[in-house]
Amino acid sequence: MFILVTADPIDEASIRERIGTGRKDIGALVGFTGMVREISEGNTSPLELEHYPTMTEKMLTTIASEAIERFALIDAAIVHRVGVLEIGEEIVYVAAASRHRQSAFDGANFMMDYLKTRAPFWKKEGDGNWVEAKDADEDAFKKWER
Amino acid sequence: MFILVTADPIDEASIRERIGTGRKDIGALVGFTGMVREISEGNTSPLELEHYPTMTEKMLTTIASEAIERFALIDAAIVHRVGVLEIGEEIVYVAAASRHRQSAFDGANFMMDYLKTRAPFWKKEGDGNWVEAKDADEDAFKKWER
Amino acid sequence: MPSRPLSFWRTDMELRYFAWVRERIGKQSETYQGSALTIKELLDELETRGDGYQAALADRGILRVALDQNIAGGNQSIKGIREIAIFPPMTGG
Amino acid sequence: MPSRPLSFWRTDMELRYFAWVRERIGKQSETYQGSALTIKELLDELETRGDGYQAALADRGILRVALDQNIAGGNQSIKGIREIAIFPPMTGG
Repeated sequence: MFILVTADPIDEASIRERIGTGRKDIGALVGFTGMVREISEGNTSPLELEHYPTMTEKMLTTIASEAIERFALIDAAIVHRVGVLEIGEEIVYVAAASRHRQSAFDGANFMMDYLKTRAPFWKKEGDGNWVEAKDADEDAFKKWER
Repeated sequence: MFILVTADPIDEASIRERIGTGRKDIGALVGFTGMVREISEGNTSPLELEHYPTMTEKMLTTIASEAIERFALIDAAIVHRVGVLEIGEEIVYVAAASRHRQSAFDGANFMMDYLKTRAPFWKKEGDGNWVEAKDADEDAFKKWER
Repeated sequence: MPSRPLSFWRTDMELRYFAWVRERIGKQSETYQGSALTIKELLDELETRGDGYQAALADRGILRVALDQNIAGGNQSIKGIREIAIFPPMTGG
Repeated sequence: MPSRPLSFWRTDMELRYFAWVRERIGKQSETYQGSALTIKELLDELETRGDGYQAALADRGILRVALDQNIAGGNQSIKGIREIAIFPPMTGG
Protein backbone atom coordinates (compact mmCIF):
# COMPACT_ATOMS: atom_id res chain seq x y z
CA MET A 1 0.00 0.00 0.00
CA PHE A 2 1.26 3.47 -0.81
CA ILE A 3 -0.21 6.65 0.71
CA LEU A 4 1.16 10.13 0.17
CA VAL A 5 0.03 13.72 0.72
CA THR A 6 2.35 16.07 -1.10
CA ALA A 7 2.75 19.55 -2.55
CA ASP A 8 4.83 18.15 -5.42
CA PRO A 9 3.62 16.86 -8.80
CA ILE A 10 2.48 13.23 -8.80
CA ASP A 11 4.90 10.74 -10.31
CA GLU A 12 2.47 8.03 -11.46
CA ALA A 13 5.14 5.81 -13.01
CA SER A 14 7.05 5.48 -9.75
CA ILE A 15 3.84 4.76 -7.80
CA ARG A 16 2.95 2.08 -10.34
CA GLU A 17 6.33 0.50 -9.74
CA ARG A 18 5.87 0.51 -5.99
CA ILE A 19 2.56 -1.31 -6.04
CA GLY A 20 3.25 -3.65 -8.94
CA THR A 21 6.88 -4.64 -8.76
CA GLY A 22 7.79 -8.25 -8.12
CA ARG A 23 4.19 -9.46 -8.30
CA LYS A 24 3.27 -12.01 -10.94
CA ASP A 25 -0.38 -12.31 -10.01
CA ILE A 26 -1.52 -8.80 -11.02
CA GLY A 27 -3.71 -9.04 -14.11
CA ALA A 28 -5.34 -5.62 -13.95
CA LEU A 29 -4.37 -2.18 -12.77
CA VAL A 30 -6.80 0.74 -12.79
CA GLY A 31 -5.42 4.21 -12.26
CA PHE A 32 -7.60 7.27 -11.72
CA THR A 33 -6.17 10.74 -12.15
CA GLY A 34 -8.15 13.78 -11.04
CA MET A 35 -7.20 17.12 -12.60
CA VAL A 36 -8.02 20.76 -11.95
CA ARG A 37 -10.32 21.69 -14.80
CA GLU A 38 -11.53 25.01 -16.09
CA ILE A 39 -15.07 25.11 -14.76
CA SER A 40 -16.21 28.19 -16.64
CA GLU A 41 -14.45 29.33 -19.78
CA GLY A 42 -11.64 31.75 -19.21
CA ASN A 43 -11.55 31.03 -15.48
CA THR A 44 -7.83 30.59 -15.21
CA SER A 45 -7.32 31.05 -11.49
CA PRO A 46 -5.65 28.25 -9.52
CA LEU A 47 -7.15 26.14 -6.75
CA GLU A 48 -5.78 26.01 -3.24
CA LEU A 49 -5.96 22.71 -1.40
CA GLU A 50 -6.02 22.73 2.40
CA HIS A 51 -5.95 19.57 4.49
CA TYR A 52 -5.81 18.27 8.06
CA PRO A 53 -2.36 16.76 8.48
CA THR A 54 -2.18 13.37 10.20
CA MET A 55 -5.95 12.85 9.93
CA THR A 56 -5.59 12.95 6.14
CA GLU A 57 -2.95 10.23 6.06
CA LYS A 58 -4.97 8.19 8.54
CA MET A 59 -8.16 8.45 6.43
CA LEU A 60 -6.34 7.66 3.19
CA THR A 61 -4.84 4.57 4.83
CA THR A 62 -8.30 3.51 6.02
CA ILE A 63 -9.74 4.05 2.54
CA ALA A 64 -7.02 2.05 0.77
CA SER A 65 -7.18 -0.75 3.38
CA GLU A 66 -10.93 -1.01 3.06
CA ALA A 67 -10.68 -1.12 -0.75
CA ILE A 68 -8.06 -3.87 -0.58
CA GLU A 69 -10.18 -5.97 1.76
CA ARG A 70 -13.52 -5.36 0.11
CA PHE A 71 -12.47 -5.93 -3.50
CA ALA A 72 -9.69 -8.48 -2.84
CA LEU A 73 -7.12 -6.12 -4.31
CA ILE A 74 -3.47 -7.14 -4.43
CA ASP A 75 -2.38 -3.59 -3.69
CA ALA A 76 -3.58 0.01 -3.73
CA ALA A 77 -2.18 3.54 -3.75
CA ILE A 78 -3.59 6.99 -3.02
CA VAL A 79 -1.63 10.19 -3.63
CA HIS A 80 -3.25 13.56 -3.00
CA ARG A 81 -1.76 16.96 -3.59
CA VAL A 82 -2.11 20.02 -1.38
CA GLY A 83 -1.18 23.66 -1.88
CA VAL A 84 -1.72 25.81 -4.98
CA LEU A 85 -2.67 23.95 -8.17
CA GLU A 86 -3.06 25.46 -11.63
CA ILE A 87 -5.68 24.37 -14.18
CA GLY A 88 -4.57 21.18 -15.90
CA GLU A 89 -2.53 20.01 -12.92
CA GLU A 90 -3.20 16.68 -11.24
CA ILE A 91 -4.87 16.77 -7.82
CA VAL A 92 -5.23 13.11 -7.00
CA TYR A 93 -4.11 9.70 -8.22
CA VAL A 94 -5.51 6.41 -6.99
CA ALA A 95 -4.49 2.99 -8.25
CA ALA A 96 -5.96 -0.45 -7.65
CA ALA A 97 -4.11 -3.63 -8.61
CA SER A 98 -5.98 -6.91 -8.79
CA ARG A 99 -6.09 -10.31 -10.41
CA HIS A 100 -9.22 -9.40 -12.34
CA ARG A 101 -10.37 -6.28 -14.11
CA GLN A 102 -13.75 -5.68 -12.48
CA SER A 103 -12.37 -5.64 -8.94
CA ALA A 104 -9.63 -3.23 -10.03
CA PHE A 105 -12.28 -0.91 -11.54
CA ASP A 106 -14.51 -1.20 -8.47
CA GLY A 107 -11.62 -0.70 -6.05
CA ALA A 108 -10.44 2.51 -7.71
CA ASN A 109 -14.00 3.81 -8.07
CA PHE A 110 -14.73 3.08 -4.39
CA MET A 111 -11.55 4.82 -3.23
CA MET A 112 -12.48 7.96 -5.20
CA ASP A 113 -16.05 8.11 -3.89
CA TYR A 114 -14.84 7.51 -0.33
CA LEU A 115 -12.04 10.05 -0.61
CA LYS A 116 -14.29 12.75 -2.10
CA THR A 117 -16.64 12.72 0.88
CA ARG A 118 -14.53 11.49 3.81
CA ALA A 119 -10.92 12.63 3.46
CA PRO A 120 -10.23 16.02 5.09
CA PHE A 121 -9.32 18.17 2.10
CA TRP A 122 -10.88 21.51 1.21
CA LYS A 123 -10.65 23.39 -2.09
CA LYS A 124 -10.54 27.16 -2.30
CA GLU A 125 -10.98 28.90 -5.62
CA GLY A 126 -8.82 31.78 -6.81
CA ASP A 127 -11.56 34.29 -5.96
CA GLY A 128 -11.48 33.25 -2.30
CA ASN A 129 -14.63 31.13 -2.37
CA TRP A 130 -14.53 27.66 -0.89
CA VAL A 131 -15.80 24.93 -3.20
CA GLU A 132 -19.05 23.52 -1.85
CA ALA A 133 -19.52 19.79 -1.29
CA LYS A 134 -21.77 18.21 -3.92
CA ASP A 135 -24.80 16.10 -3.11
CA ALA A 136 -23.83 13.98 -6.12
CA ASP A 137 -20.60 12.99 -4.35
CA GLU A 138 -22.49 11.92 -1.24
CA ASP A 139 -24.93 9.96 -3.42
CA ALA A 140 -22.02 8.29 -5.21
CA PHE A 141 -20.59 7.23 -1.86
CA LYS A 142 -23.91 5.70 -0.85
CA LYS A 143 -23.81 3.18 -3.68
CA TRP A 144 -21.07 1.32 -1.76
CA GLU A 145 -23.13 0.94 1.43
CA ARG A 146 -24.06 -2.60 2.26
CA MET B 1 -8.52 9.40 -30.17
CA PHE B 2 -5.45 7.20 -30.17
CA ILE B 3 -5.49 3.58 -31.42
CA LEU B 4 -2.41 1.40 -31.71
CA VAL B 5 -1.62 -2.30 -32.20
CA THR B 6 2.04 -2.89 -31.52
CA ALA B 7 4.67 -5.49 -30.65
CA ASP B 8 6.53 -2.93 -28.54
CA PRO B 9 6.07 -2.13 -24.83
CA ILE B 10 3.29 0.35 -24.10
CA ASP B 11 4.40 3.89 -23.27
CA GLU B 12 1.50 5.03 -21.10
CA ALA B 13 2.95 8.45 -20.34
CA SER B 14 3.17 9.39 -24.01
CA ILE B 15 -0.38 8.14 -24.67
CA ARG B 16 -1.60 10.22 -21.73
CA GLU B 17 0.02 13.25 -23.29
CA ARG B 18 -1.61 12.60 -26.64
CA ILE B 19 -5.12 12.44 -25.28
CA GLY B 20 -4.82 15.10 -22.59
CA THR B 21 -2.57 17.81 -23.92
CA GLY B 22 -3.96 21.28 -24.44
CA ARG B 23 -7.33 20.44 -22.90
CA LYS B 24 -8.48 22.38 -19.87
CA ASP B 25 -11.81 20.63 -19.46
CA ILE B 26 -10.52 17.19 -18.46
CA GLY B 27 -11.30 16.57 -14.80
CA ALA B 28 -10.85 12.79 -14.74
CA LEU B 29 -8.71 10.27 -16.52
CA VAL B 30 -9.09 6.54 -15.97
CA GLY B 31 -6.39 4.25 -17.27
CA PHE B 32 -6.72 0.48 -17.35
CA THR B 33 -3.63 -1.70 -17.77
CA GLY B 34 -3.98 -5.42 -18.43
CA MET B 35 -0.97 -7.59 -17.62
CA VAL B 36 0.08 -11.18 -18.29
CA ARG B 37 -0.27 -12.90 -14.96
CA GLU B 38 0.93 -16.21 -13.67
CA ILE B 39 -2.25 -18.26 -13.69
CA SER B 40 -0.88 -21.28 -11.85
CA GLU B 41 2.19 -21.02 -9.63
CA GLY B 42 5.46 -21.67 -11.36
CA ASN B 43 3.87 -21.38 -14.79
CA THR B 44 6.47 -19.10 -16.30
CA SER B 45 5.83 -19.58 -20.00
CA PRO B 46 5.00 -16.54 -22.12
CA LEU B 47 1.77 -15.80 -24.00
CA GLU B 48 1.61 -15.33 -27.73
CA LEU B 49 -0.88 -12.82 -29.07
CA GLU B 50 -2.22 -13.24 -32.60
CA HIS B 51 -4.54 -10.75 -34.27
CA TYR B 52 -6.31 -9.92 -37.52
CA PRO B 53 -4.51 -6.90 -38.93
CA THR B 54 -6.73 -4.09 -40.27
CA MET B 55 -9.86 -5.60 -38.70
CA THR B 56 -8.23 -5.10 -35.29
CA GLU B 57 -7.55 -1.41 -35.84
CA LYS B 58 -11.07 -1.00 -37.26
CA MET B 59 -12.71 -2.66 -34.23
CA LEU B 60 -10.59 -0.71 -31.73
CA THR B 61 -11.58 2.52 -33.49
CA THR B 62 -15.24 1.50 -33.31
CA ILE B 63 -14.91 0.65 -29.61
CA ALA B 64 -13.22 3.94 -28.69
CA SER B 65 -15.68 5.97 -30.80
CA GLU B 66 -18.66 4.27 -29.19
CA ALA B 67 -17.21 4.87 -25.70
CA ILE B 68 -16.65 8.56 -26.49
CA GLU B 69 -20.20 9.00 -27.75
CA ARG B 70 -21.93 6.91 -25.12
CA PHE B 71 -20.17 8.31 -22.04
CA ALA B 72 -19.54 11.84 -23.36
CA LEU B 73 -15.80 11.33 -23.08
CA ILE B 74 -13.44 14.10 -24.12
CA ASP B 75 -10.99 11.58 -25.55
CA ALA B 76 -10.05 7.90 -25.45
CA ALA B 77 -7.11 5.65 -26.26
CA ILE B 78 -6.67 1.91 -26.82
CA VAL B 79 -3.28 0.28 -27.22
CA HIS B 80 -3.00 -3.49 -27.60
CA ARG B 81 0.15 -5.54 -27.89
CA VAL B 82 0.71 -8.54 -30.13
CA GLY B 83 3.53 -11.10 -30.34
CA VAL B 84 5.26 -12.88 -27.47
CA LEU B 85 4.63 -11.47 -23.98
CA GLU B 86 6.29 -12.62 -20.76
CA ILE B 87 4.54 -12.79 -17.39
CA GLY B 88 4.34 -9.34 -15.83
CA GLU B 89 4.31 -7.58 -19.20
CA GLU B 90 1.48 -5.29 -20.22
CA ILE B 91 -0.96 -6.57 -22.86
CA VAL B 92 -3.41 -3.73 -23.13
CA TYR B 93 -3.90 -0.14 -22.03
CA VAL B 94 -7.12 1.81 -22.37
CA ALA B 95 -7.66 5.37 -21.22
CA ALA B 96 -10.81 7.46 -20.93
CA ALA B 97 -10.68 11.23 -20.35
CA SER B 98 -13.79 13.03 -19.22
CA ARG B 99 -15.09 16.03 -17.34
CA HIS B 100 -16.40 13.83 -14.55
CA ARG B 101 -15.09 10.75 -12.83
CA GLN B 102 -17.97 8.32 -13.24
CA SER B 103 -18.09 8.66 -17.02
CA ALA B 104 -14.31 8.15 -17.18
CA PHE B 105 -14.67 4.95 -15.10
CA ASP B 106 -17.61 3.72 -17.18
CA GLY B 107 -15.93 4.56 -20.48
CA ALA B 108 -12.76 2.62 -19.64
CA ASN B 109 -14.75 -0.31 -18.22
CA PHE B 110 -16.95 -0.43 -21.34
CA MET B 111 -13.95 -0.37 -23.68
CA MET B 112 -12.37 -3.30 -21.84
CA ASP B 113 -15.54 -5.43 -21.86
CA TYR B 114 -16.13 -4.65 -25.53
CA LEU B 115 -12.53 -5.33 -26.50
CA LYS B 116 -12.36 -8.63 -24.60
CA THR B 117 -15.22 -10.14 -26.58
CA ARG B 118 -15.24 -8.29 -29.92
CA ALA B 119 -11.69 -7.33 -30.93
CA PRO B 120 -9.95 -10.03 -33.03
CA PHE B 121 -7.09 -11.08 -30.75
CA TRP B 122 -6.26 -14.63 -29.71
CA LYS B 123 -3.99 -15.77 -26.89
CA LYS B 124 -1.86 -18.90 -27.10
CA GLU B 125 -0.16 -20.28 -24.02
CA GLY B 126 3.43 -21.47 -23.94
CA ASP B 127 2.29 -25.10 -24.03
CA GLY B 128 0.58 -24.54 -27.38
CA ASN B 129 -2.98 -24.38 -26.04
CA TRP B 130 -5.21 -21.54 -27.11
CA VAL B 131 -6.84 -19.63 -24.25
CA GLU B 132 -10.59 -20.26 -24.26
CA ALA B 133 -13.08 -17.42 -24.25
CA LYS B 134 -14.78 -16.98 -20.89
CA ASP B 135 -18.53 -16.82 -20.39
CA ALA B 136 -17.84 -14.21 -17.71
CA ASP B 137 -16.43 -11.88 -20.37
CA GLU B 138 -19.51 -12.29 -22.53
CA ASP B 139 -21.70 -11.67 -19.47
CA ALA B 140 -19.68 -8.56 -18.61
CA PHE B 141 -20.26 -7.25 -22.13
CA LYS B 142 -24.00 -7.78 -21.81
CA LYS B 143 -24.25 -5.30 -18.93
CA TRP B 144 -23.74 -2.50 -21.47
CA GLU B 145 -26.62 -3.56 -23.71
CA ARG B 146 -29.49 -1.13 -23.88
CA MET C 1 -30.36 -9.01 -68.22
CA PRO C 2 -29.73 -12.54 -69.47
CA SER C 3 -29.96 -15.29 -66.88
CA ARG C 4 -26.38 -16.29 -66.29
CA PRO C 5 -25.01 -18.23 -63.34
CA LEU C 6 -24.14 -15.97 -60.38
CA SER C 7 -20.59 -17.25 -60.34
CA PHE C 8 -19.96 -15.61 -63.67
CA TRP C 9 -19.79 -12.19 -62.06
CA ARG C 10 -18.23 -13.30 -58.87
CA THR C 11 -14.74 -12.06 -58.12
CA ASP C 12 -12.41 -14.31 -56.17
CA MET C 13 -12.77 -14.24 -52.39
CA GLU C 14 -9.88 -14.33 -49.98
CA LEU C 15 -10.37 -16.72 -47.07
CA ARG C 16 -8.40 -15.98 -43.90
CA TYR C 17 -7.96 -18.25 -40.89
CA PHE C 18 -6.81 -17.34 -37.39
CA ALA C 19 -5.68 -19.05 -34.16
CA TRP C 20 -6.59 -22.77 -33.99
CA VAL C 21 -8.70 -22.54 -37.15
CA ARG C 22 -5.50 -21.56 -38.98
CA GLU C 23 -3.46 -24.26 -37.24
CA ARG C 24 -5.95 -27.05 -38.00
CA ILE C 25 -6.46 -26.08 -41.64
CA GLY C 26 -2.72 -25.60 -41.96
CA LYS C 27 -2.77 -22.32 -43.84
CA GLN C 28 -3.27 -18.63 -43.11
CA SER C 29 -5.28 -17.85 -46.21
CA GLU C 30 -6.40 -19.10 -49.59
CA THR C 31 -8.50 -18.00 -52.54
CA TYR C 32 -12.07 -19.27 -52.81
CA GLN C 33 -13.81 -19.73 -56.15
CA GLY C 34 -16.72 -22.05 -55.22
CA SER C 35 -20.44 -21.50 -55.47
CA ALA C 36 -21.51 -21.00 -51.83
CA LEU C 37 -24.01 -18.17 -51.39
CA THR C 38 -24.06 -17.96 -47.59
CA ILE C 39 -21.61 -18.41 -44.74
CA LYS C 40 -23.24 -21.72 -43.86
CA GLU C 41 -22.88 -23.03 -47.41
CA LEU C 42 -19.26 -21.93 -47.48
CA LEU C 43 -18.45 -23.73 -44.21
CA ASP C 44 -20.27 -26.87 -45.41
CA GLU C 45 -18.23 -26.90 -48.59
CA LEU C 46 -14.89 -26.23 -46.87
CA GLU C 47 -15.57 -28.99 -44.35
CA THR C 48 -15.49 -31.58 -47.22
CA ARG C 49 -11.93 -30.63 -48.11
CA GLY C 50 -10.23 -32.93 -45.59
CA ASP C 51 -9.60 -33.76 -41.95
CA GLY C 52 -7.88 -30.47 -41.13
CA TYR C 53 -10.85 -28.46 -42.41
CA GLN C 54 -13.26 -30.72 -40.60
CA ALA C 55 -11.38 -30.41 -37.30
CA ALA C 56 -11.32 -26.64 -37.74
CA LEU C 57 -14.94 -26.14 -38.79
CA ALA C 58 -16.94 -28.90 -37.07
CA ASP C 59 -17.97 -26.88 -34.01
CA ARG C 60 -20.14 -24.28 -35.71
CA GLY C 61 -21.53 -22.96 -32.43
CA ILE C 62 -18.14 -21.62 -31.44
CA LEU C 63 -16.85 -20.33 -34.78
CA ARG C 64 -16.86 -16.66 -35.67
CA VAL C 65 -16.95 -15.36 -39.22
CA ALA C 66 -16.18 -11.86 -40.45
CA LEU C 67 -17.27 -10.65 -43.90
CA ASP C 68 -15.00 -7.86 -45.09
CA GLN C 69 -14.01 -7.45 -41.45
CA ASN C 70 -17.50 -7.23 -40.01
CA ILE C 71 -18.72 -10.02 -37.74
CA ALA C 72 -21.60 -11.86 -39.45
CA GLY C 73 -24.14 -14.63 -38.76
CA GLY C 74 -24.33 -18.04 -40.51
CA ASN C 75 -27.23 -17.25 -42.82
CA GLN C 76 -25.71 -14.08 -44.12
CA SER C 77 -25.07 -13.83 -47.86
CA ILE C 78 -21.46 -13.67 -48.99
CA LYS C 79 -22.34 -12.06 -52.32
CA GLY C 80 -20.01 -9.22 -53.19
CA ILE C 81 -17.71 -9.94 -50.24
CA ARG C 82 -13.95 -9.76 -50.88
CA GLU C 83 -12.53 -11.19 -47.67
CA ILE C 84 -13.98 -13.85 -45.37
CA ALA C 85 -12.25 -14.59 -42.07
CA ILE C 86 -12.96 -17.64 -39.90
CA PHE C 87 -11.73 -17.83 -36.30
CA PRO C 88 -12.50 -18.91 -32.72
CA PRO C 89 -14.03 -16.55 -30.13
CA MET C 90 -11.73 -13.63 -29.39
CA THR C 91 -9.55 -13.69 -26.27
CA GLY C 92 -7.81 -10.31 -26.27
CA GLY C 93 -7.35 -7.79 -23.50
CA MET D 1 -14.24 7.77 44.72
CA PRO D 2 -15.04 11.27 46.05
CA SER D 3 -17.46 13.28 43.96
CA ARG D 4 -15.30 15.91 42.33
CA PRO D 5 -16.17 18.00 39.29
CA LEU D 6 -15.29 16.25 36.01
CA SER D 7 -13.21 19.20 34.92
CA PHE D 8 -10.74 18.46 37.68
CA TRP D 9 -9.38 15.48 35.77
CA ARG D 10 -9.75 16.96 32.38
CA THR D 11 -6.61 17.65 30.39
CA ASP D 12 -6.59 20.59 27.99
CA MET D 13 -8.11 19.98 24.61
CA GLU D 14 -6.72 21.35 21.38
CA LEU D 15 -9.32 22.84 19.07
CA ARG D 16 -8.45 22.94 15.36
CA TYR D 17 -10.30 24.78 12.62
CA PHE D 18 -10.13 24.27 8.85
CA ALA D 19 -11.22 26.00 5.63
CA TRP D 20 -13.93 28.66 6.13
CA VAL D 21 -14.39 27.69 9.79
CA ARG D 22 -10.75 28.68 10.31
CA GLU D 23 -11.16 31.88 8.26
CA ARG D 24 -14.31 33.01 10.10
CA ILE D 25 -12.98 32.27 13.57
CA GLY D 26 -9.69 33.85 12.57
CA LYS D 27 -7.39 31.22 14.01
CA GLN D 28 -6.11 27.77 13.14
CA SER D 29 -6.21 26.37 16.63
CA GLU D 30 -6.62 27.16 20.31
CA THR D 31 -6.69 25.41 23.65
CA TYR D 32 -10.05 24.65 25.25
CA GLN D 33 -10.55 24.44 29.00
CA GLY D 34 -14.32 24.76 29.33
CA SER D 35 -16.89 22.40 30.76
CA ALA D 36 -18.69 21.08 27.70
CA LEU D 37 -19.33 17.34 27.81
CA THR D 38 -20.53 16.76 24.26
CA ILE D 39 -19.81 18.16 20.82
CA LYS D 40 -23.12 20.01 20.87
CA GLU D 41 -22.32 21.67 24.20
CA LEU D 42 -18.88 22.62 22.93
CA LEU D 43 -20.28 24.24 19.77
CA ASP D 44 -22.95 26.08 21.82
CA GLU D 45 -20.28 27.47 24.12
CA LEU D 46 -17.90 28.47 21.32
CA GLU D 47 -20.73 30.23 19.48
CA THR D 48 -21.05 32.74 22.36
CA ARG D 49 -17.46 33.88 21.92
CA GLY D 50 -18.18 36.47 19.23
CA ASP D 51 -19.35 37.19 15.70
CA GLY D 52 -16.58 35.20 14.04
CA TYR D 53 -17.40 32.09 16.01
CA GLN D 54 -21.08 32.57 15.35
CA ALA D 55 -20.55 32.95 11.62
CA ALA D 56 -18.41 29.84 11.62
CA LEU D 57 -20.62 27.64 13.77
CA ALA D 58 -24.20 28.74 13.08
CA ASP D 59 -25.00 26.21 10.39
CA ARG D 60 -24.76 23.04 12.46
CA GLY D 61 -26.25 20.87 9.73
CA ILE D 62 -23.25 21.43 7.53
CA LEU D 63 -20.43 21.32 10.10
CA ARG D 64 -18.23 18.28 10.54
CA VAL D 65 -16.42 17.48 13.79
CA ALA D 66 -13.58 15.03 14.33
CA LEU D 67 -12.62 13.76 17.80
CA ASP D 68 -8.98 12.70 17.87
CA GLN D 69 -9.22 12.53 14.07
CA ASN D 70 -12.34 10.39 13.89
CA ILE D 71 -15.53 11.89 12.46
CA ALA D 72 -18.16 12.12 15.21
CA GLY D 73 -21.82 13.04 15.69
CA GLY D 74 -23.18 15.99 17.73
CA ASN D 75 -24.28 14.01 20.76
CA GLN D 76 -20.97 12.27 21.17
CA SER D 77 -19.08 12.77 24.45
CA ILE D 78 -15.78 14.62 24.29
CA LYS D 79 -14.52 13.12 27.51
CA GLY D 80 -10.91 12.01 27.27
CA ILE D 81 -10.48 13.55 23.81
CA ARG D 82 -7.21 15.44 23.12
CA GLU D 83 -7.94 17.08 19.77
CA ILE D 84 -11.24 18.35 18.39
CA ALA D 85 -11.38 19.58 14.80
CA ILE D 86 -14.25 21.56 13.29
CA PHE D 87 -14.60 22.01 9.54
CA PRO D 88 -16.97 22.19 6.55
CA PRO D 89 -17.81 19.12 4.42
CA MET D 90 -14.75 17.80 2.65
CA THR D 91 -14.15 18.67 -0.99
CA GLY D 92 -11.03 16.73 -1.91
CA GLY D 93 -10.29 14.54 -4.89
